[in-house]
Amino acid sequence: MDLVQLLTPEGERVDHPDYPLRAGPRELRGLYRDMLLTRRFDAEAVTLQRQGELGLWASLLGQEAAQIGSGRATRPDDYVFPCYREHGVAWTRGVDPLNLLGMYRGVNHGGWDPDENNFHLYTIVIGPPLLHAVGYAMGLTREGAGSAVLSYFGDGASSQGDVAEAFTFAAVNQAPVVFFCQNNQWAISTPASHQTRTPIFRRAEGWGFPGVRVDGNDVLACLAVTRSALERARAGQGPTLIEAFTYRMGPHATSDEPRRYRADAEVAQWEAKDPLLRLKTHLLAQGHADSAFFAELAEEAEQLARRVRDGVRAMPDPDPDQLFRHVYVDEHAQVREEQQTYQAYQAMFAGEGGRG
Amino acid sequence: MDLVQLLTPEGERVDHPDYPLRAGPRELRGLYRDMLLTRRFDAEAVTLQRQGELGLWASLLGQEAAQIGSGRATRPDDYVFPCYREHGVAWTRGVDPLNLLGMYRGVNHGGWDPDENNFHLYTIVIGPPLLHAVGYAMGLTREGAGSAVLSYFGDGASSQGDVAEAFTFAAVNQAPVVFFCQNNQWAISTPASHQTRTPIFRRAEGWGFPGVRVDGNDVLACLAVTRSALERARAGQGPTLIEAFTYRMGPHATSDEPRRYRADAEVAQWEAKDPLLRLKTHLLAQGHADSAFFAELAEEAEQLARRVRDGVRAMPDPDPDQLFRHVYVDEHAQVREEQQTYQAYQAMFAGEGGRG
Amino acid sequence: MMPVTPTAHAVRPQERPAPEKMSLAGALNAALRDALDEDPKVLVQGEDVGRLGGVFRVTDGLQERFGADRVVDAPLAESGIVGTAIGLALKGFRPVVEIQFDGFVFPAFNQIVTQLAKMHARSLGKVRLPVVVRIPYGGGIGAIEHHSESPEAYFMHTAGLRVASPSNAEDAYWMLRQAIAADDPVVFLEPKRRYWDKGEVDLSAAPAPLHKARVARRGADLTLAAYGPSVRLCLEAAEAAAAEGRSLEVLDLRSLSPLDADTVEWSVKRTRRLVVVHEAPVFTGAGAEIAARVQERCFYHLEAPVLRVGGFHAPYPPSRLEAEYLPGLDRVLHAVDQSFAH
Amino acid sequence: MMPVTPTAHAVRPQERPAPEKMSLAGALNAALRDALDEDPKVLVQGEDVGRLGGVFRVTDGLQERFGADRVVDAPLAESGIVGTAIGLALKGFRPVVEIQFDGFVFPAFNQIVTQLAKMHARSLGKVRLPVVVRIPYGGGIGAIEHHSESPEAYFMHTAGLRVASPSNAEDAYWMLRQAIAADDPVVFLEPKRRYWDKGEVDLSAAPAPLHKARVARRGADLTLAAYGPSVRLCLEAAEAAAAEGRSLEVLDLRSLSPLDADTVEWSVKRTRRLVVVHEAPVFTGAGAEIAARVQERCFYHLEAPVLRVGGFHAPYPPSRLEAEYLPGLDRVLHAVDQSFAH
Ligand SMILES: Cc1ncc(C[n+]2csc(CCOP(=O)(O)OP(=O)(O)O)c2C)c(N)n1
Ligand SMILES: Cc1ncc(C[n+]2csc(CCOP(=O)(O)OP(=O)(O)O)c2C)c(N)n1
Ligand SMILES: [Mg+2]
Ligand SMILES: [Mg+2]
Repeated sequence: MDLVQLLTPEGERVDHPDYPLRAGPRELRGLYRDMLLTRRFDAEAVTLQRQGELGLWASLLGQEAAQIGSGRATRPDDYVFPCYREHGVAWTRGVDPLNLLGMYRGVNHGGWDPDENNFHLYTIVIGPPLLHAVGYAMGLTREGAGSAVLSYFGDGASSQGDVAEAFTFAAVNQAPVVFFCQNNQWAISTPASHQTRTPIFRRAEGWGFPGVRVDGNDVLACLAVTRSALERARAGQGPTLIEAFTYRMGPHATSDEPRRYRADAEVAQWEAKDPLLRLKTHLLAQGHADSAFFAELAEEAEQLARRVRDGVRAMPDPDPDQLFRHVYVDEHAQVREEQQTYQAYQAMFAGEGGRG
Repeated sequence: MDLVQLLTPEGERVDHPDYPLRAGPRELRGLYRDMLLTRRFDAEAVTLQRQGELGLWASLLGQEAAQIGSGRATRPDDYVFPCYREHGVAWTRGVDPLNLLGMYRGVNHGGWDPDENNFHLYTIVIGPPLLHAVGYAMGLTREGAGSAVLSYFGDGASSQGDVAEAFTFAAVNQAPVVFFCQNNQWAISTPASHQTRTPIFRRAEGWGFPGVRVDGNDVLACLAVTRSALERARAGQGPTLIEAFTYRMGPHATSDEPRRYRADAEVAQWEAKDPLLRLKTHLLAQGHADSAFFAELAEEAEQLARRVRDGVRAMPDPDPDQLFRHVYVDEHAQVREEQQTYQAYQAMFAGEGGRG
Repeated sequence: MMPVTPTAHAVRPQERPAPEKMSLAGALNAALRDALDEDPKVLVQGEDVGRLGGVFRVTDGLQERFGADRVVDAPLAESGIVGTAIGLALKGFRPVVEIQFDGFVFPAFNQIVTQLAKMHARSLGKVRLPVVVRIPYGGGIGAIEHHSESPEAYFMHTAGLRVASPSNAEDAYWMLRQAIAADDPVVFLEPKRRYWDKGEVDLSAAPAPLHKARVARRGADLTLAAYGPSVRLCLEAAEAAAAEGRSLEVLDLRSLSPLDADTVEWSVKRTRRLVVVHEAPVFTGAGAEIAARVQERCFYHLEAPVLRVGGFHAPYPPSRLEAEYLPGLDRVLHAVDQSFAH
Repeated sequence: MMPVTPTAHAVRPQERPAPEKMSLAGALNAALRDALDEDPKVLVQGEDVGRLGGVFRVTDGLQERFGADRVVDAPLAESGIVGTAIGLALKGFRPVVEIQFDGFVFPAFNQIVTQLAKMHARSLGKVRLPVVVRIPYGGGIGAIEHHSESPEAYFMHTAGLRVASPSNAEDAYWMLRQAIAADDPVVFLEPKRRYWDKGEVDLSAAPAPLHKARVARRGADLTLAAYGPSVRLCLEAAEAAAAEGRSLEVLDLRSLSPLDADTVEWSVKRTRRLVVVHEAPVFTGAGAEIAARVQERCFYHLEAPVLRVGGFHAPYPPSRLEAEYLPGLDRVLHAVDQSFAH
């Protein structure tokens, strides 16, 4: 199987002719830091969900390398379209982790300004955002901007018709977009083998653009392959499909019970390929990082977790008037009428403390 | 370009290692007869439309070989899912041509019994029938039937998400279905190059089943390639995608003005590849048919045209009660109520001859 | 007019013991199990319905019992799920497909509206598509976006579909059996926040045909019409109103297409007041049709206009606002007050 | 209540000559031309809109004039057309997409309902999607299946969308300009059987804001409310009724979401009778919402129930039956008679 790898599970650096990568100790430590902080943040979110602070959480555990590697390949002027699990990518874009928690807490449906970090809102419906990404890329071309778009999806998502249409529009428009599939082997309880009989990256051939499979637990390979694809896109050479072969170590979301459908042995097997572990081994073996670095990082992670914990707990419940406020940009008679009725209704009970 | 051909535009028989075909004079004459009668029927329909007997007609002119070749590859127990232009395929399934005209006349939306000839209703919406074909094929597998399904679509249709989903369901279920794309180069005014940058048959690779491009104006190649794919399907080896490279010689439909978007020279170029001409040349050169054969056939074609003409003119307008009759199998209060109101309303005017 | 029972097909209840206590989800599971058991042509297809037993466990244990060929874990593609179900129905199967959540039915909308709903008419009656599209719907479970919607009006407006929604365990069992037995396509809306509500299920006989409304509580002064998740709410409102001396009748519509307007008319002509309650946005929702129909049929009987209580003309909000968005006890009682104010 | 004009954006009519006579399709073409001309961010995308100029020639000549990058012949995939338009809007463009016929909007339904309609609210107002979805709709042109449908109710019920439909050339021009200028997504329904109707178009000023209804004919005895293709029908009915001494008021609703219920109320409170006419099936259609709203607002003014005339609860029939299916002059006048019989 053609799997691009630059760092083995044992932490050894290997070369790939198509994807040369020069990454110095600082950059390597930076990538490790990204992955560790993301993992810590993610774990905190799981805890917060258990404590009832969040309604749900979709953990990225195991996918840190795929997300940090690809996310770090972007430039500030690039634009990213995530699904709902791209917490690591958000991190690389500078999105405040607290922003990601709002929708899982139930105080908003996202609600950050996508243009602030060129990181679009999470989208729950599977399929649509890939077409948004392509449309955005078509816009970039029309503006003569030399930027690119990075669009995430999953192995399950690969079955949606919208994904194929996105490939079509991207191909015929030679749009500067990179499709990044995190094949984490599972779509809730459905194994990737129920979605496709061939490696997903091979889909690209049929549309006439390159497809490549990369070790999704190898942050360096993910970085190099995505960087190369983004450069291709920016240079006007059109789309690329990247399949990052990785694994969802946790449940689909906190509500899920993965033991109903997959064996512990499979999970254990993937634990050996842990994306953080291999980079840590490498850093230590090469003398690129010492125990002080890891200790400081652990402390930074705890600080992050604390900030997130406190931040979430302090998140106010939304103002009910928000129900009406952003349905339309401009005045809409039915919304106005319902808003007024609602306000009058609320006012009725204002003194009473009764029906509300 | 890898294009399977067994009969050149000059009428010469050539061999292809993967698609041996033994076709004696009788079979060859039969194929020619099928194509000629289909073409004559089609021309009559165009005339009937001009005379106002039909509201619209979608001519298959130029695609006779693709349709007759593939249609004649089916067995009676196979099942066919057409779009709206598969008049030649319908002919090979034994569907009365008059049945095809009902919807274009506006007296029904199809309305034949698909199970009578294992030929499904024409479907106007582009995309959905491919999934119906796959579902039917999944049903065949479950019944242990050794039959296959043949599903038609166009170059334009290849862009629809449903088509990709059909490939996915077919692949993961190893369903006994053959996808037959008539790439006639145009989707109304949109050239195939606006749908895809690669030959359509190559899509199949990404799903892990074979794709093949065949000369769509070569009835023998279409027959051989489709026969082989159907056999593969019946043997439980899963789907195949066939792209028949052909040309829509006429307008998209009678309402269309192709001169707005394509050059006469292009049309002329394809005239030289006429599917009937090349088989006729071959039949004559090989002495498989004489002028008496062609004269008789011409007479048969005129008879068919007459029968169709008379049949269409005699087609009664539908009974208004048909509006209500088949919305549901079982009683439905709103339909019943509207039907009764409508009948009472009609009765009001029955004597009057007034408002109706 | 005499209501007619939909053609009963393959509903042959076996001999069974006295009423059992089940959750609504459990009753649905039992209905699927019995349907799969009795008719080899019944199939279940959906995302995660097999090994996992569905995200709500409604299909729990079915794949184990009936095999992966009859309880099918489908690829993640709703158009494909419904589209292949249509093909399976053309081959003589009776597929029951699951859409994982209300908000994910829209990728299948084209197949449902242009194909599933129309093929019987298109074929002049020669083709039948006995497909059931099960959709857990409605809010109140604290979920994220697209997991709490009420899309019933889209389906009501689509001729060729039947639309039904049970409100309790017994109806859940029997209405699903009837939906599977029906030769028409049925959009079967399951009130997900009532999945865990328990009730008695008499497995020996169906309480009523699929298309009939049910009087859930008799009353004299005003009619509350609801379906699915809102029936329990209306019963609670009737209870509360009774304490204030008002006698509210509660209708459980059960079927939305057809709509049992006869029963609504019969009730309103007695009570002379009607409030319709549903979770879906009021604007061009089911309540609009009920109001339009009732003001026509009961023009001289109504003491007050038909009032509607439902969702706002806004996307379903984040869960911390859903209590404000959804009709609650107080909003229902307020509408009752308003009706009596006339 | 004071109606508020939607934010006027980029509608800067240049100096132009006196009213021109144009067909409705011609007016739409002029509106697209002027919008493309005035704002470089405006794009047109659809199947066959470029070289062919659209199957109805509404986009005739635009690609030649503005180039293939601004008038884009898209692949045959409606979800892709709307989905990429959303992406273009996110990048700051104002795409106007064409759905070739009413019946082909359903593959795009998921993008329209779950994305286009909801993204502004989802982003708490940070994202705006000024996308116009143009759909030639309605029957009466003798077409085959899926080419004559009226899907407006689906879009009305979807919060976040504006829905509008012009009935004449002048409105066609101005309403399309306003729709393109609006910062909300607009489903713009074009009455295809009126494409060839000619009318005066005053290019110097808009007759009314997008969301306002218009009194198409003043009358005293009964109100006919309609939109799009049915307005002309209602005017003909009013003319016929006048001969019998009945004075019918005709409202052209123009906008369906928002619905200008104020104007309807104002009219009905004078005439005391209302008949709503549209081509779409009556069941859970636009007329249901209008009836429900009017019986609530005008309860004490109505002399008769609000009546609805429209399509049947059946798929749009083959064209040789469409005259029976569509509301015609006689069915409208019959409803008027029925109203007066109360
Ligand atoms: C259109 C649609 N259908 C169904 C769902 C419900 N759903 C949420 S996540 C999921 C599985 C997604 O799998 P994959 O694409 O592999 O992404 P992953 O969750 O593994 O990151 C499903 C079925 C959805 N969100 N959208
Ligand atoms: C979903 C859908 N969108 C649009 C149309 C309108 N339409 C009818 S035929 C056609 C072109 C089809 O091209 P192709 O698939 O190549 O088939 P061909 O007509 O060439 O046989 C279009 C756009 C349709 N029928 N269905
Ligand atoms: Mg996955
Ligand atoms: Mg074509």
